[in-house]
Amino acid sequence: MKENILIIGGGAAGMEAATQLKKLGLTPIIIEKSEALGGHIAQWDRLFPAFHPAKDVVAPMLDGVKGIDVRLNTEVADIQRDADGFKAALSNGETINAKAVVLATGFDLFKAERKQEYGYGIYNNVITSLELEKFFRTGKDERINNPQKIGFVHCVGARDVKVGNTYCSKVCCTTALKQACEMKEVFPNAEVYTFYMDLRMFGPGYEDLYLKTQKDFDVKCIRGRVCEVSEDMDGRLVIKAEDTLFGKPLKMTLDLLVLMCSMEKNKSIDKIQQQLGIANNSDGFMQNRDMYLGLNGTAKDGVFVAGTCTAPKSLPDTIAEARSVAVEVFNYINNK
Amino acid sequence: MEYRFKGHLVEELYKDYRIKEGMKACMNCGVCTAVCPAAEFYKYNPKNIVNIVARKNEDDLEELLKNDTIWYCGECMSCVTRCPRANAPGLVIMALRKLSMRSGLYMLSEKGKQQYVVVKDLCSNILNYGYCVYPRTFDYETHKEFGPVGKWINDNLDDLHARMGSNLDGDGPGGLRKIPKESLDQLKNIFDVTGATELMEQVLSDAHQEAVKENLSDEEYFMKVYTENDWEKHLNH
Amino acid sequence: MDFGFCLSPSSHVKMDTIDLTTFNRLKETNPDVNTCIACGSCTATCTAGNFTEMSFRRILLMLQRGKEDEAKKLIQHCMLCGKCTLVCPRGINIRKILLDITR
Amino acid sequence: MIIEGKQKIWADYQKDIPDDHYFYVRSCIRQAFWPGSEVTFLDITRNKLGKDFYENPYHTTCGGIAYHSDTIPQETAMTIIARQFALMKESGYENYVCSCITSFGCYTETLETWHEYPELEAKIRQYLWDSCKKEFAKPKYLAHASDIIYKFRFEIAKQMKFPLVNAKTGKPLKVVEHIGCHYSKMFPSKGFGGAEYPHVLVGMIEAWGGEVVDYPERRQCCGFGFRQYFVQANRGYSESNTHKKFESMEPYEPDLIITNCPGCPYFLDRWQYVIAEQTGKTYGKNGYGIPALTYEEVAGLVMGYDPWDLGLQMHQVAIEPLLEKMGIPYDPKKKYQGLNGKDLGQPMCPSCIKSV
Repeated sequence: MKENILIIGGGAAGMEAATQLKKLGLTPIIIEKSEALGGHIAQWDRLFPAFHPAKDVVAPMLDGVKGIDVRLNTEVADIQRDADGFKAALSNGETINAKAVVLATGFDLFKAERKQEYGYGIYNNVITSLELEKFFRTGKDERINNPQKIGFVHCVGARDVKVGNTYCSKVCCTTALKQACEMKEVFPNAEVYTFYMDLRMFGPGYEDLYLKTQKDFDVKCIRGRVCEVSEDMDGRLVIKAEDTLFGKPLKMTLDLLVLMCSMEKNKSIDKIQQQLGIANNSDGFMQNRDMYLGLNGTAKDGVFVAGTCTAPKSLPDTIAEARSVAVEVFNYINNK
Repeated sequence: MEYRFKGHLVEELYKDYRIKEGMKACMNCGVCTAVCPAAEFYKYNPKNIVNIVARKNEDDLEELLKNDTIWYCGECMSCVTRCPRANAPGLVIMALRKLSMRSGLYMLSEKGKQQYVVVKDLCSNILNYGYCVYPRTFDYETHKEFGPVGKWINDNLDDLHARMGSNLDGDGPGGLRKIPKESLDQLKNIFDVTGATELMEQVLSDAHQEAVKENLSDEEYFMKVYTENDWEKHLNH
Repeated sequence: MDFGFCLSPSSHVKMDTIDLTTFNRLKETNPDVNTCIACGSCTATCTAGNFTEMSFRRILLMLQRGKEDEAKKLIQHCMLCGKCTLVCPRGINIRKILLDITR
Repeated sequence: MIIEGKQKIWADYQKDIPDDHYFYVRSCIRQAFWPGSEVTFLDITRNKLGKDFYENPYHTTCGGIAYHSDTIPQETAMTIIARQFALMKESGYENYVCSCITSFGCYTETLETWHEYPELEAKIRQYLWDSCKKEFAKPKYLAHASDIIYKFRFEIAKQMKFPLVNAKTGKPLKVVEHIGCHYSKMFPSKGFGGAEYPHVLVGMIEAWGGEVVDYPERRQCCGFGFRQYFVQANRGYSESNTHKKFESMEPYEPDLIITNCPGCPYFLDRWQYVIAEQTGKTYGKNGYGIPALTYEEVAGLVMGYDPWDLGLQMHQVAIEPLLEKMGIPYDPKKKYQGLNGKDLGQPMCPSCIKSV
């Protein structure tokens, strides 16, 4: 009998899990709510730490899922457990039976306007990291007008009780330094500043990126969280922070401010998550079985998780989890 | 040096509800200092203060309480809006100031000693008139910034308030009405029951002793504290 | 009229107007000045730092914030023992930079 | 500037307050410095809008200024507040409105702290009983008096005689809004519009025809700082903060400043005089200052109250250029008169900033 595995989400985690499950002889089915596979990473231009084009990673992943059953523009409307596993009603009216479910539902980007003091959506020249990445991809953004002074704000929507996110979003530090370097490439005469609290360069080659950012790109990293942004007569941005290493408050005028938005759990999946009985962890992401040996498992039999639905993760972390979830599902099916 | 609560400063400080409310954990992001009006014009850094309080070290706390630093804050509470850890440095300062006064350590700093001026003015206004600010005790000579208009207002206080429709020192409702004796008595009782009288008397007595030590009358000492300003020392160059 | 008080100068580091000539000149001959991560190893090991405010990481920051005079005042405490250079995790040739600043 | 972004925030930060039957408590500073403002507020709400605003003669200061000058313990301030709440209960009211922003902050802080620490509320209840033999009920609704004018800003606009418009050019006046720090900085949800882009004064400016000026130091404190003003030695702090704000708003050439805290207009007014004396600089046109008015004064002006009934002669910064811009008739002779035309003499002229 065909062993259907329902994979909710067609981003990096979903695609890679599907590819591996197929290789293991199972029948993955990807349900993707948007019109294309690829998820967030497909909107990215280049990847840290080595400025690798994102499409060079996404393309092989897309190749991998060729021949796999993919439903685009489709959501799971309802899911119930039955004697054989799960029965999912899709938004297109179809019903799918599956032995196991993999939640690869990913993240939402923090809505920058919630951090009101940074003036996103109010002051014209405040943009998000995602919008900057789009600019790198397309070369177009009317707000980016040969800026001579550019600032990056770390931890927007992360490490912040006031917005309800106490966690570190993990990838924003490295992304900020990558984007800061790229801005120097596009605008060599610009002065580029990043405002950080801790630079969390946790992966291979990341610390080298930091060094390169300082030495080769002359990006100035200032330790202090931006406290407020306002607009002057000319539409330029006035920002304030404490230069905490210097111990004094600091004020400067910028042409462009980029907010490094954190990851939050993708909330569009809340109903299905509830039906499956998967709780949230204290950070509001999905709770996996445990954070060491039960990374891909959940409290519920037959329900698995992979990627950023459980916590902010880098792309390599996500791919590793997608591969391990395939093994977990394979063992689960075979031991039944 | 001997002072009240010696060896128990930390314990005493952490009894204050404003510490319970305002002191969680700090990650040194500097947002409070960045937004702080006092940090711009004084040698002041609220982040550093929150860190000392978090350390719970008796010696460090003693040092803080006898320093000018805790007296620079203007209690605008701008820091409270922004702290990403939901601390309230402004409330922490209020708890520190209270302990500095109760312990007596406030008398060791120029800015701390000024509590005599504010306690004397504000508490007597409340107890005598039922107002924090009462125009008859707010004179031009010690407030030159009133400007010529302020001086004119002071010189014509009764006429002007009558013109504006105030009920200055009158019975019944209205602006600047005479607060009934019954209400003033109740304010005094509240002061007695809640510890304000004790604190006030302590501050007045500390100041008196200091005045005697410096061979000044209470009035002379008041004016000294009111005007003394080692300006350069307080600036954050 | 004497009011008994006056305007106080702002302590803000005004990044829009600071003078970075010295730092930029230094950077040309010593690109390493950019790579400090403010770990404090130099200050912790500094012989002079035990008795004075001497701190190399702070001197670098002062130069980057346009406080050249203050930086030069601090450098006077340096005894050129070179221990800082030994401990710097980023391999910055601190001793040479200190000499270059005063040159 | 993208106004829609602010509008979204304003829609999110609306609070529910009733439109009638309030227990009104006064502000020490407003009564002392801007007596015409409280008179005007009560006249507008009671007589122009037909609402019930009751004042109990037994109410006192809330102690807020003393509390924030660190001269009385938190428990004392809370018990004084509890006593005011008891008076409200005795008078048969459950909606509480205060004239002072420091008070509003103290009331909010007190209610929130009691909510968090019920044992503290119980302690204060006991203190109130021991000291006054009174029992209090917490207000059902707490409002600042500017919230009331905000709520009725369109009704006021209907009775408007002189909009915030330059009568000669027909252009809207450029208005700076300055919110008292303790309005919503501690508890953003307690203020109309929140803490970052408060709408309480912006709403009035818009409803009455003015154009809002958003400048870089908009959110900064006026510099009062309690002990930083009450002790002469510290006043440089207070003056410097106001100076910073004026330097920041100057390029926008604002016509006036509207405030909701009673202290801010005093400092924004008087420090302009001191700055002019000390540095020779003025921030209005032709050697004048920029008038810093209370919201009651602005409401009164647009509704056609006589400027001298509002008490605009109590500002150091001359008001006449603004009156002329708005086309408001005034009698210069009456500016310095008492009741029944009594001659009260005239203030001296400052050496720098123009006063008439």
